[in-house]
Formats: sequence, structure tokens, C-alpha cells
Amino acid sequence: MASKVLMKGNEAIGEAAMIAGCRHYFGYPITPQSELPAYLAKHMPKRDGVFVQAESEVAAINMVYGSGGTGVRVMTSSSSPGISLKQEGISYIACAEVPCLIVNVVRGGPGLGNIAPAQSDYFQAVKGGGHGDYKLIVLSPSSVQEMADFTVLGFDLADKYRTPVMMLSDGYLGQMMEPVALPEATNIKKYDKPWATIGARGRGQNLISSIHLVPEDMEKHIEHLYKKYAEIEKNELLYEEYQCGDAEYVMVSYGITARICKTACVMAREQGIKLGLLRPKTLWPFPKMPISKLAQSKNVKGFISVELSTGQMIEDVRLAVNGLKPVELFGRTGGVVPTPNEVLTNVKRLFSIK
Amino acid sequence: MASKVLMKGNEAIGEAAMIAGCRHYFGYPITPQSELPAYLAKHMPKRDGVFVQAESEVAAINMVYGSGGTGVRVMTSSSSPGISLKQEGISYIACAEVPCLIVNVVRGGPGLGNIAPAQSDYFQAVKGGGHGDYKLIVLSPSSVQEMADFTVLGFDLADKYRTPVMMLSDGYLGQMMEPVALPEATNIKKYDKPWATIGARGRGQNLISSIHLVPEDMEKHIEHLYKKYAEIEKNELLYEEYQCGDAEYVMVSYGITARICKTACVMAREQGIKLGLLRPKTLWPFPKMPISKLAQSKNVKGFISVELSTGQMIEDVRLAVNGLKPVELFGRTGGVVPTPNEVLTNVKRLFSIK
Amino acid sequence: MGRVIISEETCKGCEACVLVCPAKILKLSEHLNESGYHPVSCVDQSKCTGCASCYRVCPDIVFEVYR
Amino acid sequence: MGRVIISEETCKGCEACVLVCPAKILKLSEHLNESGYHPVSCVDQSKCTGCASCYRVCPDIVFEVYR
Amino acid sequence: MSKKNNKFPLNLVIAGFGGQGVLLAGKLIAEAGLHEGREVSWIPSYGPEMRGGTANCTVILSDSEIGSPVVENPDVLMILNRPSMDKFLPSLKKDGICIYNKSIIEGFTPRSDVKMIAIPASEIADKIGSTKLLNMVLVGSFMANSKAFSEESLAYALKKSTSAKHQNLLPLNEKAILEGAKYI
Amino acid sequence: MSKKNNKFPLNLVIAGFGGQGVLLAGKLIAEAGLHEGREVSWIPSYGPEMRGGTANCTVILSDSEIGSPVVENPDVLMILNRPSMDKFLPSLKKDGICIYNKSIIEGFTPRSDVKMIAIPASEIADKIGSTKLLNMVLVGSFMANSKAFSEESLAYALKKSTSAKHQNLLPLNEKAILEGAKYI
Amino acid sequence: MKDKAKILEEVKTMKKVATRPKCLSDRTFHYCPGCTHGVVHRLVAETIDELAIQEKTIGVAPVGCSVFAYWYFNTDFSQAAHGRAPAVATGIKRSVPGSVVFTYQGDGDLAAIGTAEIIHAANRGEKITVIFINNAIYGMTGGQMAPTSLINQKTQTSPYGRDSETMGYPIRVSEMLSGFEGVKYLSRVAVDTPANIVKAKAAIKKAFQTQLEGKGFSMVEVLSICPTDWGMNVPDSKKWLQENMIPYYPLKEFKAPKAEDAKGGE
Amino acid sequence: MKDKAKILEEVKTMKKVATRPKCLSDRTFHYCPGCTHGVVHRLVAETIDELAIQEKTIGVAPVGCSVFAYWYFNTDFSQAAHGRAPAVATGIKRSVPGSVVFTYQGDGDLAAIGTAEIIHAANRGEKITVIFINNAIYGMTGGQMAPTSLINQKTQTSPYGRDSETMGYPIRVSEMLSGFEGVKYLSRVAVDTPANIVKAKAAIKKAFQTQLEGKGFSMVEVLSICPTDWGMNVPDSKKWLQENMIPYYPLKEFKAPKAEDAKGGE
Ligand SMILES: Cc1ncc(C[n+]2csc(CCOP(=O)(O)OP(=O)(O)O)c2C)c(N)n1
Ligand SMILES: Cc1ncc(C[n+]2csc(CCOP(=O)(O)OP(=O)(O)O)c2C)c(N)n1
Ligand code: SF4
Ligand code: SF4
Ligand code: SF4
Ligand code: SF4
Ligand code: SF4
Ligand code: SF4
Ligand SMILES: [Mg+2]
Ligand SMILES: [Mg+2]
Repeated sequence: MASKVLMKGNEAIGEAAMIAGCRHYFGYPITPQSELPAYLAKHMPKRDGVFVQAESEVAAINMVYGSGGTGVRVMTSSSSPGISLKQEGISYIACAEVPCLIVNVVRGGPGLGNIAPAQSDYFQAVKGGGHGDYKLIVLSPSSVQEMADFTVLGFDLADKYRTPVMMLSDGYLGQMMEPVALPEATNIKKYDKPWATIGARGRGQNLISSIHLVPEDMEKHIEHLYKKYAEIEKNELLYEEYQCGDAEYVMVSYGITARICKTACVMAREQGIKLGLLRPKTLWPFPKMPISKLAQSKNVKGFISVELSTGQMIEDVRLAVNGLKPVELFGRTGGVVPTPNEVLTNVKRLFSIK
Repeated sequence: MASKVLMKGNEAIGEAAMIAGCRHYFGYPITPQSELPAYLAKHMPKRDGVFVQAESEVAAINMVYGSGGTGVRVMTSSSSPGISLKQEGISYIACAEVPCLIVNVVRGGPGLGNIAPAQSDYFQAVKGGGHGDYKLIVLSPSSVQEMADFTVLGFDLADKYRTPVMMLSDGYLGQMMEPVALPEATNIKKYDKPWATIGARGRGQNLISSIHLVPEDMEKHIEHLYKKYAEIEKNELLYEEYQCGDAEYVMVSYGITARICKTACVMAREQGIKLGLLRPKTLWPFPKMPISKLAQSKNVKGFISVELSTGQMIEDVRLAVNGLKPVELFGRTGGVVPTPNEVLTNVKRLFSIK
Repeated sequence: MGRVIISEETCKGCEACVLVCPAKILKLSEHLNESGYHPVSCVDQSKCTGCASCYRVCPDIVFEVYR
Repeated sequence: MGRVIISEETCKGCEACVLVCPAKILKLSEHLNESGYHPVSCVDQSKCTGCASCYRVCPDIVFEVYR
Repeated sequence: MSKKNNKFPLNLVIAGFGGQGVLLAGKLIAEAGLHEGREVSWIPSYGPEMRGGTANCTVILSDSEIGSPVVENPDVLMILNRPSMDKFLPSLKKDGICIYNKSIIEGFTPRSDVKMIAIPASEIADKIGSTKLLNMVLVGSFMANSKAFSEESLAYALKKSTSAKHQNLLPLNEKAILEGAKYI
Repeated sequence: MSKKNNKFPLNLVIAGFGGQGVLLAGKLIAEAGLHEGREVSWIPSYGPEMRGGTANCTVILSDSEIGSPVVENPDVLMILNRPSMDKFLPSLKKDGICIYNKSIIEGFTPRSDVKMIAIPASEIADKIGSTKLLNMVLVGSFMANSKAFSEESLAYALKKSTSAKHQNLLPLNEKAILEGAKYI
Repeated sequence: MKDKAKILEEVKTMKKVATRPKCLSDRTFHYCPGCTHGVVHRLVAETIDELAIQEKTIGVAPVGCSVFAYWYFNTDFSQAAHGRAPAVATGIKRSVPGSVVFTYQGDGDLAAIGTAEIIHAANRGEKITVIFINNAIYGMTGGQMAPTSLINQKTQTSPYGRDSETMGYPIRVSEMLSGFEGVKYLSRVAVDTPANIVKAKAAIKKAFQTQLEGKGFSMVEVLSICPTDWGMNVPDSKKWLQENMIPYYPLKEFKAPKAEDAKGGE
Repeated sequence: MKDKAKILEEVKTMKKVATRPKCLSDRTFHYCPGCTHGVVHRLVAETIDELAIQEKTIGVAPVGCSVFAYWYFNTDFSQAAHGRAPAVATGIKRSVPGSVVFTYQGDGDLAAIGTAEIIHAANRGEKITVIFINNAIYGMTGGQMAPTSLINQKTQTSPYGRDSETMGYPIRVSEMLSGFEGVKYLSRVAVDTPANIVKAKAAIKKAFQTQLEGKGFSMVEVLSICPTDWGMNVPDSKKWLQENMIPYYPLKEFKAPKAEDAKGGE
């Protein structure tokens, strides 16, 4: 493993993307993800890559549609309002099965909001902010290291399943610097893409399309997509349990918040409170079974969804717990990030601990 | 009550909007909602109204933002891909508290899909397809009559709560003709709008805005929004129960599908099966308590969410049932609409009835 | 001197070719084709100049022209 | 003959006015204002023509000009 | 809402090419039904967002609230082209009625457990003055066969659905209806 | 992850106007820490998406995995302007250190339960050659006070963070650091 | 039928001067009778055949009546979202630089929702070819006003005729794009008469050649008819195009790579 | 300080010839030192004062460094999404026809993401006034390439300089819009020197007057500096504007309602 370098999360994505073989980036400026395109604008030309600043997020996502359709590894990035603008394109990409990586460095919303970190685009990412029945694989890094690792993973999953992958990050992770061990280029997998639209040389037409005008055909295609999604749910779930073995209370938290929760766990143990943390690394597929198992465990008295929103992931936690145990919310919004102490205090309040 | 006229659902929305005092429409063509703008293009000028065909859905929703900000009753309409494009604007509108009516005549998706009826934009409408924490009031008509009635209701709720309202319809309801008793203009409520941006005559600045750059301010604003949403949940829930009193199995279904389920209920009773239907008329707020009550009733053995999707509303049904009873899905997708017989057959299959 | 081969079944009876044929030898038939259109027919191949104007304006590539 | 009143606290020391004053009487001060800028000052009001060039180019409306 | 022991609810499917007047035919029938105080629903289904496709519509005339506007097995079919015949004939209820334009529909296998009413509708329409009247001929036959409404109600519906500019065409339309009504 | 009985984890907040080099100062400290094998994190917080606002960053140097990169009560503060003093001083841990630029920070109430290190940093920087060196002066003081890393590590970090074009400015920067290091 | 046999016999000794391009599939166009989308398809297909680029061509068709263009062209294809074909084409061309990429867009698509995409692709000088069908209407969705609809033109959304006061003026897209340096070939043609169709073909070929030579962005605006949504028969539609559209949208080669090439014609 | 007292005494007998416009709040601009956003704010405010339209003016500011314009103008305001100000303004003006509506947009905003909105508002002849700040950069987001960035200009996303081959050419927005009939007043000015600022003011006033007279769409493109993201001090920035921007973006009154009005100047 190479020695660690100090990088911003946004830059780590950029570097990892290039290591993963990505040579095509299409995006539009927006804070707090600017370091990513800035990094690529600087480094892509040195590696014969293509960096295009599109005229808008809408154009960018459609460039991704075209580019990904040719089989190259392609990515785009934006932040909340820009991701909203991409929703039509994302729905097309999911339907037409174009592999690509879409990074959302989430900021405070709704509306223009602000550029502080938030997790209030969970529903949009996980349930489908675009129209129609589709899913994205949603990766949630929690450190700069994972920004790099999940970038490589994202490209891999995208190709493996011919599906768009979203990395749901936030303003903190994007902007913060931590030491990173960059992924090794030699570990990158390559995939055949016989479906790519690169010119019909010696074969029939390849087509990238999302129109299925006969309802029965459309339904068949949706069934095909959902079979694929079922495969992904089976194979690609990632999560981390921290001090859950004997936990009486389990926090479910992802991304930057999960780190704050980890510190809160440590603090709790110091106070004799058996607090655990389940951290989804994939938000879709969601760690339903692990949570369900915890819900069935005798130790566990309740769950707390800790998120930077008014309560979005909590619905998935509730669906997993399915009424077996109480599920409470501790959420801060609008870009406010709680301290570990505040998390712990609220866990205690919600379950009247001590 | 005036005598009934035979109208298409899309036209009924148009006529009812004008009766409700709406004189501003901004939209972009898309099937299967074209009859609505066509109707308004024809009739608005006769009533000194403004009909603008915008250059895109994005422009249209932003025109609505500007127009609604001045306090006039304003609407836009589109269908699935077009609604996806409006997500940024909708998030802005919700945040800036601009009252307006947004009609989605849902079609088969994802992607370009087709123009057949579907209910696969449920998540987008109810959970928030746009970024950030916000809610829309979501009305779900089930007949051409309700297309008219809910239009009036939609404008009323929008003004009452200074919030955007979405009417979630589908290709069938939009295109079908049924007799309608048009609403009476005399029943239309009017609201004071001291916040409107119409020029600061004799007062300080009015501002329509969605930027709150200090996280704490943004959080305060989000709390304000969610207090309002709590009010709406308390006051504005609408639903219909059909043969639920003694039901052993309860279908939950909305829009066009609810009608098919009603016929299926009748057929079931003929076969001695105690099948009931709970039809949400508001999808947000969702009839959580009524479903929860049914879940607690001894009669009820299970629920079936019947929807034109791979299963979206079912999550809200499950959250309401909270593990008390099994909740199953019968969904058709891609524009395929099941017959009453098919619904009944599947209810029987899912619960191994007879 | 020319000849045209007309693919009746793909003709939609739009009359575009009728309008431009310099020899005035194209007419819509009385009968309907399977798609419900009156297909064009050439009433006098011997007058055909092989100019291909019909081919050029026909949106449905109903013609093959020989010369 | 003119006079300028300078609102030191709003000046950002950008030098735009210094550049254009025909009388060359505007200079940045040595000291810093509360916002951390060296504010402009007029070193010789008696030479001021009241031309208002400073007012025109100043992005922060630091000047009031009298004539 | 359940089927009473009389002719209502009456479920009708009309199908043909786009442009053959399928949707208008259905609308007239719905309007005529409404005029007689029925509950009615009319629901179209175009070919997909494209040209040159097929179009069909479902009309329900009923004595009580209409639940599903979608019909699996119609009581009556009105078929204007061959592909629609292939598609819809199997769905027709036993003992139902299939009215069709035999001018351009040939070579299919008719069902023996339903009433097949073959009408040279294109020719009749051409004779009256315009191929476009084709749909009216079939509507006439539907009226005569279903007895779902009176001639007057249909005339009323026709008048109501015709724009001021085209009121002069009403007699032709009525003629086509009467010609069609001969086919029972 | 819990606080060991030595100087790490060391939590530092640096705050000032945008443009005063707040973020770079933090980065140097993080690089220096990394160079000595520490776990480090650096997290900025700009004023909102606008100009002329404030900027601050939080740096953690630790011996073990860093959980929350967000710090409620820092061990050390480095303050470059008055608004930041008002905002952050109350959060400083008891017995913590507050290093600040007294050249432009006046009239606030210092805390007595912490170590206040007032440095005429602007003047020092101006004297060395550029107001822009202000941040380096404070970094020097931080190094001297915290002893979180060696002079060599900081020099390494400085060199690494300076573009080829500006390597000639290194001596000036180092001078500023040394000047600052005098304030302990 | 016996006629047909006779002719088949006769032509055996003759030269086939016009027949279906190889690059087109056998599928019958789904367009309305007389719709000139079919003519333009044929011209593009002939061009692809003549330049022998079928195996490296990738077409991009967004929504509009021609959304199913991929049914007809025996080339790779990408079906784009409404208005976004130039962005999709940019993505493709930047990923497969050796390919020939063309978009086939309607006027609602290109001149309304897709305004930003066409302008910026043109300005970037993307090496793609745009076939722009100006039929002064939204065809597919049933006849709404397009940005190119003429003043007083009645459409579904301008039922009293387009009024410049509230709906603005018909946009001359080619004029608007002609100022961009990245645009290397730009021409407006019509497909109303055999002569104009010959010119249109020449323009389309030049546009593709411009791309093949790596020069920059190329576009051909094709004035086209929509009998269905104009509510006219084909002869009247052509007349309407000639009498109303051509005067407002003059046929012209706005830009061509070299002076010698700028003559037009067959 | 005693100086100040003396001057305050002296000026009592003099005429105040230049002071803060009434229409501006007391708040200090948040812009960077030397940023000419402030100058343009003042010119717009003076215009509003002089035309006495403060009570019927509604401003629209989208995202960009000037997103907080509403902090400064004592008029009603609407904060628009990035690029959409012309659409928002359309919604407002169509709803309150008697109002005066202006947008204040950057070049990233107006010429990139908002391309479709500005073109169609202009083409519709919306009776609004657009103040278009061309500073050849995305200011707020930290200095990315704008559609108006010059060839070879180094920005965060063109670190090796803008290359026309891959990034296209700087867009001349005013030239592009000048062809639209709906556009009734259109001018490009600069705010680098007192003289140019006087001209800029005259243009802005004419633009508002055009709206007040109900004539149609009006726009003033203002060449402006961004010392921060250009990485230059203010004097150098002004020089760069003069030596690089003005030659490419010539100062010009493209359109004015009447011939007499077309003279420019104070
Ligand atoms: C986002 C989105 N908005 C609207 C539509 C509906 N739509 C489909 S095609 C079309 C325009 C068709 O007109 P044009 O581009 O002129 O092509 P034509 O059919 O005339 O050839 C529209 C508005 C859509 N599919 N997607
Ligand atoms: C949908 C969306 N995309 C991107 C952004 C980020 N953003 C904010 S302002 C801006 C552009 C600023 O540049 P410009 O319009 O030229 O204004 P300036 O700051 O230079 O005055 C961008 C890209 C956003 N807020 N919303
Ligand atoms: S080739 Fe010429 S002459 Fe012959 S049929 Fe065609 S148009 Fe007429
Ligand atoms: S132009 Fe073609 S489709 Fe039209 S009538 Fe002639 S042969 Fe038939
Ligand atoms: S008014 Fe003129 S002379 Fe006086 S200070 Fe200002 S610029 Fe100088
Ligand atoms: S122009 Fe204004 S802000 Fe700049 S130095 Fe002069 S007074 Fe200060
Ligand atoms: S609607 Fe118009 S453009 Fe579309 S296929 Fe028919 S004639 Fe052609
Ligand atoms: S970044 Fe540029 S445009 Fe923005 S305020 Fe600073 S100088 Fe002005
Ligand atoms: Mg068109
Ligand atoms: Mg700018």
C-alpha cells in the first residue's frame, strides 16, 4: 500500500476515479463539490482524459448518458439543487441501464438553502427522486478514505450490473482533509460491454433507449430491472456494526454523522450506557436484515436514527424493525451538525436513560 | 348544483381552476396532459387570464415561482419526465412558501417510458423528489369529478398554508370523460397575502427566497415548515373507507386503481370474501391512523397495497400497520392496468383465500 | 425512358408523388391497401421518364426507379 | 471646489478611487479599519474639485461629494 | 354497481386506426347515454406517443356508479380495422355483439358464440359523401343493436359535439347513422 | 479513540476572515502532524456561499482513529479577527490556549481560565514583507505552544504545500514562523 | 399484378437509379401520410451509404415524432431525453472520437427545451452533425405551438393564432447559431419539391463531411411539413410551407468550411 | 477626526452632488474589495430613485455573488434559482403587469445554465429589464470558467487556459440576442472608469425606461471585474478588462427604442 496522502474528500474522489480508469467527467460548478471538478480539470488532461464543464446540470447528466452508453467509465458530480435538476436524466439512465457514477455532495436545503453539510437528500437518492420505478445503488462514505474506496467500488458495481451508482456524500466529507491510502490501479476490474454504442461494426444495431411504448414491454423491462435489483440486494449490501454485540440502544447513522455517533458510543460506554451503532455503507441496498436481527435481539431496547434531516432514513429503519422495537429520531437540519455530546444527550433523552 | 357536463379529466381541472380564480398558467406540452393546457389556452384569454407556454418545464416551474410569489393563483401541469425536471423548482417553491398547484398526470416510467397510466411517481410526490426537507400536499383524485373538486381544494389548501400542492393523477383519469358537476364560483375562498411581492408601496420589503445561509437560520425555517406540515397532517387528511367495517382483507389503493379495487370489492362480496378498500384521497398527509386502526381491528387479517408500481405506497402502508398484520403488494407496472377480476384473483392468491 | 416499381403496401396515399410527376402518370387507386390507404399506381409506365421525382418526394420510399 | 466625506468603516481599501482622482488627493491609510482594510483618506481636501469620480468608481459608496 | 338483470351496465369497446373517428364515436355514445340520465364513462387508449398507430376507447353506460372504467370483457365491440379485430374479438363476452367494417376487414375467423354484424361501412360512407363518415355508420348500428338510447338522444349528442363551423355537416352524419342502423 | 493522558488528540480551531490564510494554516498543521505519523483531520467551514465572510477550520491531531471531526471544545484556538474571537473564545476548553492577532483584535474580554497569547501578527508580518504572512506567524506560535510537531515537520509541510512557482517565498514564510514561535 | 410481373421483367435490363438506401431497415415509417420526416430519413441514410460510414455512425434521436428513428437506421443509436440530444451526442463523440455522431431533432425539441444544449454544443464546436426538422409545430404531442410557429399560426396552444405580444416571435435558429465560431457548416433547406430535396441532400452530405474532416459543428435546418397537426392535406401543406415558412425562414447556406464548397446544389 | 468635524462644517453651505441612493439600504455590500457589483448596484438604485419607481419595482436575483442583492435594494425581491431569473421575472410581470421587474444576473447564470430562459424571455419580448454582469468568471463558486471567459483565460476549470478546441469560444450574449425582435433596448457597457460608469448609468436608465414605456425586453450587459477570482488587484483587473474584455466584447448600444434615444452618454 502506498503511503498516505493528505487530501480533501472531493479530491480523493477525483484521484480514485482516475485510478479506476475513469477518463470522462461532465459536470457543472456548484459548492461544496468544486474541488472535485477542479481536481479533474487539472489532472484529466495529463492522462488524456476528457473534462467537460457542461452548460448546466441537465446537460451534464445527458452527456453522461451519451458517454456511459459508449461503455467508457464516466462520472458527474453536483450538490443538492443540481442533483434535483438531474432527476429526469437519472431516471433515463436507470431505465436505459447506463453505468455511471453520480456524486452528490449534499448541502442544506430545501431550495437554495446553504452549503453546509446535510443528509436531507436521502429520500431523493434512495426512493427515487426521478419518475418511475427504478433504483440507484447508493454508497455512503464516512471518511476521506472511503470517498476514494467507494469511488472505485462505485465504478465496479456500475459496470457489473449496468446500472447507475450514486455516492451520497456531504459538504463535510467533501471538504475535509484526511490521509488517504489511494487504491491500486492493478486491482481495478474491467468489464466487457458488447451493448455499447460505438458504431455497428460487424454486428447489428446497439441501442441505448428508455422508451417502451407498449405497456407490456415496459412492464417486462421493469421486471428485468427489478430482478437485477434483487441480485444487488443479495450481493452488495455493506454495513458496519460498532459495539452492537451487547447494545441496548442502537443508533443507525451514515456518512459524517456516523463518525459523530461513533464518538458518542465511546462516550456512552464511559458512562456505562450500552450504545451501539449500525452504519449503512450502502443506503440502497439498505441493511434491512441486520437491523431486523438486532430488533429481534433481546438486548436491544430501541433504535435511534441519527441523521442530518427531519427524518428520512428513519422510515427505512422502521420498515426493517417492523414494529418490534421503538424507533426514535435525532435529527438536525439545515446544515447544523451535532456534536458527539449532543447526540449522546439526545439518545438519553429519547429513551429516558438514567 | 349545475347540470353535469361530460368532460375529460384534464379539461375538468382546467375549468375548475378557472372557477377557483386561477388566471395564471405556465406549462410545457407533454402527453397525456395536453388537454389541460389546450383547454386553458382556449379559455384563459376569454377570462383575461394568462396562458404561457414556457420554453421548458424548468422555465414553467420558475414562472410559477415568480407568479405565485405575487399572490395570484397559479398552476402548472406536466407528466412524469417533465415533473422530474421541475424538482429543483419545487424544492425552491416549498422552501420559499409559494402557494401553487402542480398537476402530474403520471405516465409509465422510468425514462421516457410510455404514455399509459401509472402510479410510479408516488415516492417522488410524497417523499420529495427534490432535495432537502420539505413536503407537498398531494391530492389523489379518483374520478373526473374529483379532478375538478380537488383542483378547487388544491388552490384553497395552497393559499391556506402558503404551500405547494400537487395533484397526482394519471393518464387514465386525465383522458377519460365522465359527467362532472362543476364547482360553484361562489364557494371559492379568498386569502389575504400580505407577503406578496407586488411592489413595496407603503411598507417594507417583501421577499420570496429560499436561501438561509446560516445553518441555524435554515434549521429554524425548516422547523417552521414542519410545524405547518404538522398542522396540515392534523387538519387536512382525506380518505374513504369502502366495505371496511367487517373486512378481513383491506386493500389500500388510490386514484384510478381504487376504482378498479371497488369493483373487485363488489365481486369479492359476491364470492363471500370480506374484502374492503381504504382509499387515500390525500397521499400526503397519508391516512396513517385509519390504517393503523384497521390493523388493530380483530377482523382484519391483512392488507394489500394495490398500485401501478413495483411497490411505493406499500411502504407507507407498512409504516402505518407497523408489523401488526401482513401487508402484501399487488402491483402492475409500465402502464399496464389490471382488471377488477385480476385484482381479486391476486388478493386471493396473496392470502391463499379459498 | 424509365420504369417505376411501386410497393403498394407501404404507400400511404399522400399524393406527394402525384403532385410532382412530370409525366402525370401517377394516380391514387380506388382500392385500399391493408393499412387503409388508397395506394398510388402508375397508369402508364411507358410515359415514365425515370426522372425519380416521385422517389425524391415520397416520404415512404415506395418507389424504385429504373432508367 | 469640492469636498468629500469618507465613511472609513465601509471602505475596503481597493484603491479604485485612488486610481481615478484627478487631484491625486486620495491615499490608503496606514491603519486598519474594523474589517481589516486600510481605508482611504483624503490628504488635501482643498484640492478636491468635487468631480465625483471617486464616488463613481467606488463600489462601496464610501464617498459623499459636495460642490 | 353489480350487473343488474337488464342491459346496463353496458360495456363497449371501439377500436381502429387513429384518424378513423374511433374516439368521437365513443364520445357520441357517452353523450347520448348521459342525455338519458345514465352514468357514463369514456376512456381512450391511443397507440403510444406516436403516429400511425391504433386507437381505441371504452365506453360504459350504467344505471349506477361506475367502478372500474376498465373493461375486460365488453358486451359490444365496434371494430374499424383488421389489427383491432384480432386484438379485441377474443375478449368479447359470449353472446355479445361485434359490429365491424367489413370493407377493410377480411380474412379473420369470426366467432360463432357472438353476434357478428358485418357492415360495408367504408363504402356506405363514401357513397354518402366522405370516408370520414365511417364511424357514424357503425354508431348507427350500435344504436339499433344495443337500444341503449334513442335516436333523439344521439342526434342531441351529435349536435352538441359538432362545432358551430361544421353544423352544416349534421345531415350527412345523421344519414350515415340511419344507414348504419339498418344493420342489426 | 478516547482522550489519552497525553497531548493527543489535540483539537484546534483556526478562525478569521476569508483571505487571511486560515485554511492554509490549518492544512500546514495537519500535514506536519501526518508527517509525524499521526491520524489527522482538517475540516473547513467557510462563510456561506458568499464573499467577504468569515472562514474557519478545525484540525485534529490524534494517536488513534478520529471519530467525530467536529469539535465542540477545542484545546487550542487561533484567532485572526474580532468576530471570530467573540464566536469561538467561549468554546475553548478550560486551560486551553488562545493564540490571536492582537493587531486587529481589540476590546474583547479575555478569559482568565485559559492561556491568552496576544501577538501583533499583522505588524510582524508587514515587517517581514507582506501582511499575507500573518497566518504563518500564528502557526509558529501554535507550534511552539502545542509542541505537536517539530520544526522540521512544519518545514516539510510548508515546502510540500507551496507550489513550485512560490518556492522562493519559503524563507519569508519560515521567518514568519520563527517570529511567531517566540510568542509562548 | 400481371402488370407488376411485366415491369419486373422489363427492368432487368435497366439501371436502378433510385432505391431504398442500404442503411435503412425494411420497417415502414410510422409517420403520417406525406410527413417529410420520411424524406429526411432517406437523405440521411443515403449520405451514410455514400460516405460509407454506417459502421461508425451513432445516431441520437430525442423525443418527437422521430423518437423511433432507431427503428429505421441500421446504425447504433441513442434515444435521448427531450431537448438533450446535443448533450448526449457530446457525451458520445467525446468518448468515441473516431465516430460520426448525428442528432435528429424537432423544432420543439431543439428550439424550446433544448435551447441551451444546442447553443452550447454549437459554441463548443462539437464535432457532431445536427439534423434540425423545423415543421413549425410540436408534432408528436398533437400540435402545440413551437418556437418556430409563425405569427398568427393557429395551434393547440395558440388557438387564436400566435400573437407576438404575448408569445413572442418565431425564432430563426440558424441565424442565431450562425454567429458562433464553433459552427463550421450551417444551412437551411426545404424538402417540399424534388429540386429542394436534391439541395437538402447536398447540404446534409456537406454537414457530415464537415464532421468527418474534424472541422467542428455542423447543422442542417430542414423546413418540413406536418400535415396532421397543421390540419391540411399534403398539397396544401407544401403550399403553406412555400408561401409562409420560406419567406420567413429563407433557404440559405449560412456557413461552409471552404469557399468552393459553398455553392450548394447537387 | 477633527478633520472630519471641520469638513462637516464646510459642506453645510455646499451642494451635495453625490451620495448614497435612497433606494439602497444602509447595509455594507458583502462583495470583495473593488468588485464592481457594488458600482452596478448603485447605478440601478439611482435609476430607481430618479424614475421614482421604488414602490412598484420587484427585483429578481438568482444565485451568484449577487444572490443577496435583496439585502441592499429597498424594493420587493424574489430570489431565483440559478439561471432562472428571466422565467421568475416573467411570472412576476405577467401577474403584476403594472410593476417594474428587473433581473440581476451573472454570466455563469445567464449565459450557461440560464441560456434557454434568457433567450426565450428576450424572444417573447417580456417587459422586463435584465442587468447582466459579465465578469468572465463564476465568481461565487470560486472562479470556474464562464461561457464568457476569454480564450486562454485560466480559471479553476480551465487551469491551462480556455482552449477553443475543447471548451468553445467566449459567447457574445448581446450580439446573440440583438437579432430578436422582442428585444427593444440592448447595450453593452463597462464600469471600469468614471466616464464608462456614466455611460453605464445612462444605459441602465434607458433600459428601465423601455420597460416603463411597455415596449418590450431590455438588457444592459455590464463588463465587470472580479479581482478575487481573476487573482489580480483592482488596478490590474481594470487593465485586464480594458485590454482583453473590451476588444472582444465591444461597448455598443445594440438597440434602442427610438433613433433619438440611441446616442448614449449621460
Ligand atoms: C421532458 C419532456 N417534456 C415534454 C415531453 C413531451 N414531448 C414529446 S415530443 C415533444 C415535442 C415534439 O415536437 P418537435 O420536437 O417539434 O418534434 P416533431 O414531433 O414536431 O417532429 C414534446 C413536448 C417529453 N417527452 N419530455
Ligand atoms: C442549480 C445550481 N447549480 C449550480 C449552483 C452553484 N452556483 C451558484 S452561483 C453560480 C455561478 C456564479 O457565477 P455568475 O453567474 O457568473 O455570477 P458571479 O458570481 O460571477 O457574479 C453557480 C454555478 C447553484 N446554486 N444552483
Ligand atoms: S420517375 Fe418521374 S416520370 Fe416516372 S413516375 Fe416517377 S416522377 Fe413520374
Ligand atoms: S408519395 Fe409515396 S406514400 Fe405518398 S402517395 Fe406517393 S407513393 Fe404513396
Ligand atoms: S471628488 Fe474628484 S477630486 Fe475630489 S476626491 Fe473625489 S475624485 Fe478626487
Ligand atoms: S474605491 Fe471605495 S472602497 Fe475602494 S478604496 Fe476607494 S473608498 Fe475605499
Ligand atoms: S404529427 Fe406531423 S411531424 Fe409527426 S408524423 Fe405526423 S405529420 Fe409528421
Ligand atoms: S468573487 Fe468576484 S464577483 Fe464575487 S464578489 Fe468577489 S470580486 Fe465580486
Ligand atoms: Mg416539430
Ligand atoms: Mg460571473
